[in-house]
Amino acid sequence: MPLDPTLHVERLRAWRGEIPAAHRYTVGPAGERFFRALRDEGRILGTRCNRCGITYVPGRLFCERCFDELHDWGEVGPAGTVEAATALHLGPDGAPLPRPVMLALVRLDGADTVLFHYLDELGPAAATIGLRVVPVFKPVAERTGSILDISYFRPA
Amino acid sequence: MAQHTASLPGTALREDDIQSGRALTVYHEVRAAYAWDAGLAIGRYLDALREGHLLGVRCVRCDRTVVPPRAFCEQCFGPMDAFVPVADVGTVNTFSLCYVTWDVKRIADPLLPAVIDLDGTSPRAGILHLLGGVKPDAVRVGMRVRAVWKPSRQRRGAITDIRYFKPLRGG
Amino acid sequence: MTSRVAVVGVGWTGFRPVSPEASYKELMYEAATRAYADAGINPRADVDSFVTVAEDFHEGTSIFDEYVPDQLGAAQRPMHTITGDGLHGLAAAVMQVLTGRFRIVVVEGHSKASNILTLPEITAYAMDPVLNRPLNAHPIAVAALEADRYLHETGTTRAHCAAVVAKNRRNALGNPAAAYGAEVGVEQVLGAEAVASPLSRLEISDHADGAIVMVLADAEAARRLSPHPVWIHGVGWANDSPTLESRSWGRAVYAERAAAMAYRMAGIDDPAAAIHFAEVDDTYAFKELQHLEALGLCGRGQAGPMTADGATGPRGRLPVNVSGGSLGGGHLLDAAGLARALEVVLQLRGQAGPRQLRGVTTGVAQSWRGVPTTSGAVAVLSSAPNGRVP
Amino acid sequence: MSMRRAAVVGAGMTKFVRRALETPKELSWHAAKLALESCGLTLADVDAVCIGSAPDAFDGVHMKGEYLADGSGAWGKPVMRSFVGGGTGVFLGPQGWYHVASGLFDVVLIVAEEKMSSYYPHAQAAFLTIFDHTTERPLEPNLLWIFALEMNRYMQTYGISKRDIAQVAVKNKRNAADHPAAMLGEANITVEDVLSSEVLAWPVQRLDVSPVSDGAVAIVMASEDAAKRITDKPVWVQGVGWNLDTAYWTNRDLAYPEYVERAARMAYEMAGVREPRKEIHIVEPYDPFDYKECHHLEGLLLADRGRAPELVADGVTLRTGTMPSCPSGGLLGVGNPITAAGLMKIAELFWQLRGEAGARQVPGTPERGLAQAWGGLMQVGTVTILGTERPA
Repeated sequence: MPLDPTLHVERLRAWRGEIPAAHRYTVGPAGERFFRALRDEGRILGTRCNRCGITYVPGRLFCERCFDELHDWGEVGPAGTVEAATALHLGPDGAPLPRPVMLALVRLDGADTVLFHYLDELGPAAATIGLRVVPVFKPVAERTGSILDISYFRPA
Repeated sequence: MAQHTASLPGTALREDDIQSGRALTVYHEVRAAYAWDAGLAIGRYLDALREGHLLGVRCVRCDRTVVPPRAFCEQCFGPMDAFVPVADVGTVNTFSLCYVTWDVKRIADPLLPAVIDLDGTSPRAGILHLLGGVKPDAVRVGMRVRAVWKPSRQRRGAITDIRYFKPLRGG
Repeated sequence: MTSRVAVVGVGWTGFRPVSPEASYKELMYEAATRAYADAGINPRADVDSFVTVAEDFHEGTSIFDEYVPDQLGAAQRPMHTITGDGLHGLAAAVMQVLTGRFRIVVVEGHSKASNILTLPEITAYAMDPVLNRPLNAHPIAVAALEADRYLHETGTTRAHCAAVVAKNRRNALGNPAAAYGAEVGVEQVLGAEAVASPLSRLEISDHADGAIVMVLADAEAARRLSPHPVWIHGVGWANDSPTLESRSWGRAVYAERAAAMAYRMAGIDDPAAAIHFAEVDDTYAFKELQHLEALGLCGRGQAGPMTADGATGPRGRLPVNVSGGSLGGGHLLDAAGLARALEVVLQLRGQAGPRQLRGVTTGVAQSWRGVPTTSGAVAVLSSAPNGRVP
Repeated sequence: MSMRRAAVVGAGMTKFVRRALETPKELSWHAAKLALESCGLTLADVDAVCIGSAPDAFDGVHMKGEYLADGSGAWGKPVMRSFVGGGTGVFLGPQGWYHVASGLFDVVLIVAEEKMSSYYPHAQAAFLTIFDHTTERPLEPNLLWIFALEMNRYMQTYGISKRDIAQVAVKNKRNAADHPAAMLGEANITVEDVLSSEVLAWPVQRLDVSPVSDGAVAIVMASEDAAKRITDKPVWVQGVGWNLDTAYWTNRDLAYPEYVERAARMAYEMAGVREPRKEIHIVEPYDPFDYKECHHLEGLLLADRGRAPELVADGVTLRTGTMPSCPSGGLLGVGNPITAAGLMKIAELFWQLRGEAGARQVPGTPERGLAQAWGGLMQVGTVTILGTERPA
C-alpha cells in the first residue's frame, strides 16, 4: 500500500464509543389483555387460531401462519411440561455467574407454543424434558404487568 | 371506494398514557459499546491532530487532495499516494445555528456547525466542525476561518483537539 | 435449466481474532481489490450493482449502509444493503442478474467482531423486548435450549457434537485463512467448561475479523471473464417463526425450506447423491449436525454417527466444513455464509491447496443468522454449467 | 433478453401516529393484511416477503428484520430486509421488482414499518450514530445539522429564500388533510406560520420538518401472469433506480443531489422516459424537510437547478397543477415513520393511477407517476416509476 503503514504496534489506535439506546416498548393490544390478566388475576391467557388449530400463549393479535385476527381468548395451564432446559453459567454481559441460572421452554397445558422462563426450586428433580411444572407468581402487590409477574416455574 | 379510505388501524397513545401507566410498557437500555480500529488512514489523522496539524491524503491520478484521510481513492479505486499536511485555515462552505443538542435539549446559545473547506485541499473537500469566537448572526458562507487548538498537553488525538474554527482577523 | 449466474471473482482478508492495523474500510478495500483482480474487472467501469450485508449494531453505526460504497468502488453506483447473512446478499445479487438488467454484481460481507465490546448484550437486544428480554439471560441460552431439544429428539449425543469440533478445528489447520486451527480431542471438548448445558465452551465458535467480496456475472460475462466460473445453480432462503414461543426447537425448519427452494431451482431431487461436499453453519457444534439433516444430506439423527465415523471428514464420503467452518475458521458475523460459499468456490476451482478435495463438481453452502433468529440461506454451486448435475 | 414484468396489485397502510399502542409486528401485520385484502389474496398466495425498516435503534430491536418477519407474513417463507437509510421505503420498489423480475417469485408481499416512539426520550437522538464514529461523533452532531447545512448551502448557491421554500410545507400539510392516515395537525398553516415557528437549526424551523411517527405500509407486487389473475387494474413497475454516493459527505456539493439524478436516470432509462417533465404526471418526491422536496424535484430533472421553488410558487406542484407533487400530503403532512413514509409514496401512486385516491385524487387521468426517497448522509437516491401502461 503506498501510504506508509504504521509499523509500531503501540501506536495502533481504537476509538471508543457507544450507541446510546434506551427504549420504552408498548405491549400492544393483545399484550394489554394478556399482561392485565396475568397481573390482576394470575391467569395465563392464550388465543386460538381455529383455522390453523393452534393456541398461542401468550395470546396474540394475529396468527402468523394464516394472518387471521385472533379473538378466541382462553385460559391455559397453569401446569405445563418442560420441552427443553439449560443450566446457564454466563451472565448477560458474558461474565461467569456465581451459580447457574436454570432456563426452560415450558408448554402449558392447552397451549401449542412454549414460554421461555426460569426454573427454580428443583429440589431432587432433574431439569429434564418432560418434567411437569407449575408457575410461581409474584405476590399480587409486586406484579407490574410483566412476564416477570411469573417469578419462575417449579416442579409440580 | 378503495379499502384505504375506510377507518385505518393504528391506535394513538399520548405521552401521558405511558407516564401514568394506563398503557403497559417495558423499559430497556442496551449497552452497545465499541472500540473501532482506527486503522492506517484515520490512525495517522488522529496522530496528526495530537501534534496540532491537519492531515489529508493525495491521489496523484485524480489530482485530488482530501480530508479526512482514507487509504483508497473512492473515485479511481487506486490506493492513495501520500499523506499530505493541509492548512488549519479554510473557508466556510455552509453553516447552521443550532438551538438543539444531539439528544434534543433546547439551548439558548446556538452551536455553530459548519462544513469548512481547508486551504490546500481540492474543491469540495471540507470537514465538519464547529465555529466559535464569533457572533452567530455574523457568520457567513465564504467566511475565512482558522482552527483554534487545545493546548498540546490537552490534545489526545481526536477531532476535538480543535476546539472550533474562528474567523481570521479582517474576515 | 442452464445456469445463468456464476461467481467469477473472490477476494478475502483475514480471518483473524483481531485486526488492529486496519479499519473496517481498509479490510473491505483489501478484500475488494483482491476480488476485482481475481475477476479481472475495474469496479468503477464494469460493475452494474453492489450489495453488502451488515447490521447496524454489529457496526456501531446507525444506517451503516452510508459507509460502504467508497471502499468497494461503489460510490455513485447502484448499491444497497441487505440486513441478512452473506448468502442472502448473494441471493439478492443472483436475482438482480436474473432480471437481465445487471451483468456484473458484487457482494460484500465483513466482520469487525473484535471491535464490539458488548456482543452478548447486543445479541440479547434482538430478542422480543416484552416477552423475552426481561429475563435478562445471556442469549447463548437460546442455542442451549435448541441443542437440548435436538439431542433429545434425534438421539444425537454430546460425543457426536464433540466430534464436529475436533474435525473442524483440525480441518482449519489446512486453511491459511482460518483463525482457530488446533488439534482438539473429543474428550477435551466434553470436559471443557460448561457454558450452557448441554453446550461446553469448545462447542461454541469464536468470532473473527475479516472481509469477503464476490463478483457475480451473467453467463456471457462469466465465460468471458473467468477460466473457471463457478455456477450458482440454486439459491434459497427462509425463516421459521422469529418468536421463541412458536418456532420449531428441534428442527432447523429455516434450513429445510431454504434447501428445498435451492434444490428446486437447481433441479436436484436427491441432494445426497448430487452434492459432493458441504460447507454448513457450525456456529455451535450441534448446528452442523442439525443443518446436514435439514439439507437432506443424511437422515434425521444420522449426522452425529456419520461424523463420529469420519464420513464427514476430508476423506469421508461427504466432506463437511473442510475449511474448518466457523469453529475452526472463526465466526464472521454477517459474513459467515460468504465464508462458507468462499470455500465451495475455491474447492470447485481446484484452488484449495492442501485441503483440496478430489473429483468434486458440486457443493452446497448454508448459513444461519444465529441466535435468536430462525433465518437461513442455502446456495448450490457447481463447476458444471448445466443446472441438472450429471 | 426480454424483461419479466412486475405490477403493483394491492396496497394498505395504518394510520401514522406520534405514538402507537401496537407493537412493530402488529403495525406490520395490519398494513400487510390490508394490502392482501385489497386484492383478494391471502398469505397462502404469497411466495416471498420484502421488509423495509430504518435504523434498528428506532424500534429498539437488533436485527429488526428478523423480529418483524412474522408480522410481515414471512412465516416459513423467503424474506429479506433491505436497508438504504431513509431511501429504503422507495427502494422496496426496486427490491420487490427484482424479486419478481428474476423469475423466482410470482407474488411478493412488501412491508415497511417504523416505530420511532420506542426510542426514549426522543427518536432524534438515535441519529447521533449516523455520523462517523471517530471524525464526527465526538462533535456531538444531531440530525438537524446535516439538513441545516445542506439547506443553507442550497439557499446560498441559488439565492433562494426561506419564504420560497416554506410554501412546500403549506402545500403538503394542506394536501394531507384529505389523507385518512394523516397525523392530526394543523392543515391550514400559512407561510408566515412556517417562518415564525421555532428555530431549531437555522435555517431549519419547526414547521419545515416532518413529524416523527409510528406506522406501517404494505404493497403487493406480482408477475404479469399473476397480476392479470389478481386484478384488471394492475399498476406496472415501469422503472426503478437507486444510487449511493460517497460517505464523505463534506467532500460533496451539497447544493445538488447528484445521487438522485443518477437514480432517476437509471429509472427513466428503464421506463423509456425521455422527457420526464412531460411524461411524469404525478411525483411523490421525498419531503422530510420542505426544502428537500425542491432539492429532489431538481435532482429528478423535473425542475431546473435552483428553480423548483418557482414551480411551487406558480402552483405547478399543487394537486390541481400540471405536475402535482406530494398529492398524498407527503411526510410533512401525513407523517414520517421513515421507511413506511417512503413506501406510502409508492402506495399513493398506486391509488392515484387507479383513480382510487378519493378526495386526494388528482384531476385528469394520470398515467405515470414517480416516487423518490433519499437517505444516509445526503447520499442515497431511490426511485420507482409506476404507470398504467404495460412496459414494452
